[in-house]
Amino acid sequence: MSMSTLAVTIERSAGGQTTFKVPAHDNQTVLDVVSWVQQNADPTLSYRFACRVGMCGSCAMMVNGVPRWTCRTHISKVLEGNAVTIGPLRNLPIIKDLAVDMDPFFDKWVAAEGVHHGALTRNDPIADIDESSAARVTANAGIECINCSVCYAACDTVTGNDAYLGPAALQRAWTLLNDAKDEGRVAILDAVSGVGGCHNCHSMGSCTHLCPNDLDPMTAIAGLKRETAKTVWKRGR
Amino acid sequence: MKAVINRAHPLWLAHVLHRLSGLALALFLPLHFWVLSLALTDPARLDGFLALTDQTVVKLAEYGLVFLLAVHMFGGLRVMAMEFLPWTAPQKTLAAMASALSFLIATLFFLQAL
Amino acid sequence: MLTLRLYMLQRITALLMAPLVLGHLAVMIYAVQGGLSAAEILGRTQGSVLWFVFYGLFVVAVAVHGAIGVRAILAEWGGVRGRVLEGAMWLIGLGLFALGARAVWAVTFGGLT
Amino acid sequence: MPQIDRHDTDILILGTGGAGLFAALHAQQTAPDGTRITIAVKGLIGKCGCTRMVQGGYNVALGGGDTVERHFMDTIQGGKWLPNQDMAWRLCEEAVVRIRELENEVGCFFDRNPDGTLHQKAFAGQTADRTVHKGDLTGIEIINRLMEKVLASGVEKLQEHRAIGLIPTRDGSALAGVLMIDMRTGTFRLVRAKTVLMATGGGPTMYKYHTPSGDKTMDGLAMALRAGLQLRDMEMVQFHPTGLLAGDHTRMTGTVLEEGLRGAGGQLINHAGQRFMFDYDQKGERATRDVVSRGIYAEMRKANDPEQEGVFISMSHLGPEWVAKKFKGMVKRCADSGFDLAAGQVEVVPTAHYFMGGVVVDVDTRTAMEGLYVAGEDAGGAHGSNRLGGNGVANSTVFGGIAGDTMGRDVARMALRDPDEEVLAAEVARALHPLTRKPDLIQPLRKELQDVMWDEVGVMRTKAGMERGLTGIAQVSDALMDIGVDDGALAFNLTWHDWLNLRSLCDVSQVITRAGLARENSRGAHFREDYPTDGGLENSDFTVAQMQGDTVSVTRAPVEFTIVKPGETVLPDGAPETLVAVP
Ligand SMILES: Cc1cc2nc3c(=O)[nH]c(=O)nc-3n(C[C@H](O)[C@H](O)[C@H](O)COP(=O)(O)OP(=O)(O)OC[C@H]3O[C@@H](n4cnc5c(N)ncnc54)[C@H](O)[C@@H]3O)c2cc1C
Ligand code: HEM
Ligand code: SF4
Ligand code: F3S
Ligand code: FES
Repeated sequence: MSMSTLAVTIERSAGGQTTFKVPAHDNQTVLDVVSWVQQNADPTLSYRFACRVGMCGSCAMMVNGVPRWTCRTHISKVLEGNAVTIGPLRNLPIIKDLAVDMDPFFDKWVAAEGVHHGALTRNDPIADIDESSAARVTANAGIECINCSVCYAACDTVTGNDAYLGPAALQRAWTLLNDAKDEGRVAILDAVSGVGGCHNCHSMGSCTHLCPNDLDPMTAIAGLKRETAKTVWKRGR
Repeated sequence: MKAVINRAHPLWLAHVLHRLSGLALALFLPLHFWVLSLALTDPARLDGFLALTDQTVVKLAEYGLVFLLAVHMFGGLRVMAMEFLPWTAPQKTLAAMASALSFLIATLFFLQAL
Repeated sequence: MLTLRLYMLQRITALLMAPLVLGHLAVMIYAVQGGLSAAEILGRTQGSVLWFVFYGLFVVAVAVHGAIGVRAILAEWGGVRGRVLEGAMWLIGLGLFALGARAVWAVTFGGLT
Repeated sequence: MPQIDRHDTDILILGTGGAGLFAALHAQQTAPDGTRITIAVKGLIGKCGCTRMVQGGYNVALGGGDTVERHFMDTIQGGKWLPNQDMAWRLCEEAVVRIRELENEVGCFFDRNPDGTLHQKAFAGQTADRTVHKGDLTGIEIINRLMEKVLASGVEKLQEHRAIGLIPTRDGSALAGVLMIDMRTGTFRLVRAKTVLMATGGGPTMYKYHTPSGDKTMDGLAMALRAGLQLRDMEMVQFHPTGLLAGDHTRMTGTVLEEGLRGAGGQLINHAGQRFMFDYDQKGERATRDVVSRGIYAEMRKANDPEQEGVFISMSHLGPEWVAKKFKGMVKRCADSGFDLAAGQVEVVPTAHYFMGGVVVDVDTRTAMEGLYVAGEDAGGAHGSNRLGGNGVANSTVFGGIAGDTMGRDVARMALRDPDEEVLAAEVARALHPLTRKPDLIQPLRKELQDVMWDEVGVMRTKAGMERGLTGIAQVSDALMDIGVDDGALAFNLTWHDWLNLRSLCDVSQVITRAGLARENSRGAHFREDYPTDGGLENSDFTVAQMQGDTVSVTRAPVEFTIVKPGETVLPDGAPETLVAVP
């Protein structure tokens, strides 16, 4: 990087935005830039992070209008000239500056029945599982979600429809539906068929396009659409 | 606006195109129906309208509408293929390309007919 | 704001329309050769039960499909919710159906007298 | 005094790592109906702390030749005979139940063998293939599943609530409640509870290079220290040999490059471009964490090049494509920060990883203070001088669950207690202190502390060094008391929390150093260049630090060999030394 300073514009909840001059370095991430501002230029700047290596999913922000995990986004990837604009994650209420309230995201996760429905207990042996079976492969495809909300912020359906459960929660439901250990099939199918359910997804694919872990919620949601559609024929609408 | 452009990608554009074409169709169809129903009330005026179709502007407009219908239909079939056919991503891309191609051929025919 | 039922209706009508639209386009390509006239259209369609069923189905499907489609757009882009949204959907659906039905009636059974 | 919001509950849990979340689930199972359970955490539920960052996996003996006895012996030997044996036994025994619970009740996915059984591998220092895992992202799987269970269970959530003080009753005999800052609003909240679990997860982030998540700053141990509790094994800081070195302006620095890289044949290269680990140990790069850390540290000291501090890990001889496939996550992570792990070399340093020391507890997680329970990385004893890879998350989930059970049972015979208002006022004043000083930058001081700890109380220690360390810590500590934070906007004020973080780190750093000075031998993670031998295993004792008045005193207590004595084993006669095929 030849530029010695970066022009970093940060959207503030107090209104407006501020541009800071931040020294440029090699190996600098977007989170590092934000941290530099808070540590050196404006001590009141609020943001959130924890693991700093892409595991906790708490550092997502809008970078030039695109939702990204900031701790794993190298600044050179997003610079336009030597400038970058950073704002709070879309589609979630702002607490302050760059920190948003993620509760709606997790409330929907739970509302999508995104929780294991087991029949076995700690007194039962661990069941054998064929990892190459089709169901397990499908379930496994979405398991590494770090619930970072990047897909949730990317999806315009979420923007337009506050009831929509969103890609991550639905992907979790799909994983559970394919998990041989899970006994919640009926509950899950009901949960994803309501007003905020999977049928609101327009296959825009922004979720899949931007998921930092290369997961594919769009395809998972399509799976839910198929499974729910089958129930229509079975129950006779 | 810049943010929206930064977020844009092919699938998303396909969605927007599909939505706009659907909306345009929904707005146009009532008009189309009204024109046709002139046959009931006033065949002469219907003929008047149809005569207009010889003019290039109207021809282009007609073409636009057929274009909308075709775009929307193939877009819709694409959406449904993605939803209902458990295809892999490359297969879907192939299918989308195939339908785009057939769409192109169809419109060429149509233009010729015009 | 789509539930499973609306979703299925929209998809089924879409599948139904696909061949109808292709058929319609094919006829148009064939028909427009040499220009269109009211007499020509009516000559083809008048009194034909086949055309009546063909366009009748199309109108029903379009009414249902379009209404649900516009509903989604109104909800997502227009922020419309609740009873207004339901009302708008029915209005659009019934409106499309009424206009369409009149047109189909016109070209198949109208102008006979 | 500012307004303090007061809130009551029955069971309060601090922290949402493996320990905190398991405690919440178990407390719900054992507590009487109607018991109020509240979970308070510095970040978001399940999205902070280190359990989520667990890569390698979870140690549990599940047969196939492996036994609880063998797991226990490995833990004792790995801990160089310092572990509390009853705790270590409980850990190994209960892990068997906990893994079934994780798989069957919580719904975790763990990797399988082709025949469908759980896949287990061996970390360095283990004599059986024992570590259950989900790829190399085991922690995400465990915490996500626990998190959703807890979120769905309807416990009361106090997110972004930072605990800052344990408030005892007037007579000091029991815990009345916990003082917190509601970080989102910047207001104080006192939560009284009949029982409180402290599971804030230690975290040696006072070192220049460290792996834990940013929210972990030893708050729990600093609070426990002030509350007069005994802390054991405080000199025991585990270093992971290969932390990423990317400069001090990036938070990526210090984060772990996984152990599997060395296991697979990764080579460590010094400044002269030569492999060096065979100079230190016959197992070369495959030696245990402490040995490799010291080897790297020695090379770094030899080269003493400020431009190029670390050594390099090189994988390319294994074939870049193979490396990129086998270590996909690591290669991508390095690439995201601008390094080519598959084909190039990546600069690495030892990095502070885990804290073995902690509050003295009994096997049921009870502490000397009625109403206070401690589990997970905050509790001392289970690991002694060294934690085996894979025993960390086993420890937090096992004892978290035990804590939940114990609190659920104890809560019926306990009542809410009235806090000592003087201690409360003092704790509030303590937190408000920086608001009365002139604002200045805090980061340079944190860096100073981190340099001091790394240089003087780090991988290799001496008396003289640690004494310099004490002076350095005191300087930072004093300087901190003169640095202020603007009191204009306390809502989500990270700078205020940076100050409080550094306060906790200074307090605990001092204890680490004093405990290090007290141990005049070398065991596990604690290496004294001036006392390089282990001092005789049969004479093992552990350090106990406690606040006395204004100063920290460190005493020593003999390890009780309640289950096995040095030189003996609980394995049956003729049991093979190891079940792991040597590579
Ligand atoms: C990168 C990395 C890799 C690891 N890999 C492994 C492995 O492969 N196998 C293994 O066994 N172990 C591993 N460990 C160790 C393991 O993560 C820990 O031993 C274990 O998870 C600790 O669990 P815990 O519940 O005690 O604490 P944590 O999971 O760290 O949770 C602590 C919680 O307390 C909260 N907290 C902190 N301070 C406060 C406060 N003041 N007020 C309120 N809440 C607070 C935190 O925000 C967090 O929620 C690894 C650690 C790291 C850092
Ligand atoms: C020719 C056959 C047609 C097919 C295969 C088709 C298919 C589809 C599909 C699959 C959708 C759902 C897309 C989504 O959820 O994102 C849709 C939406 C829609 N359709 Fe059609 N359609 C057809 C004809 C029509 C016609 C004639 C109209 C005119 C009224 C129309 C209007 C709409 C509208 C307004 C939408 C909503 C767009 C959106 O939500 O983004 N469609 N169509
Ligand atoms: S699916 Fe991907 S983008 Fe969405 S929350 Fe999970 S990890 Fe983040
Ligand atoms: S971006 Fe949204 S619309 Fe569907 S495919 Fe993804 S959830
Ligand atoms: S800080 Fe954890 S994912 Fe970025």
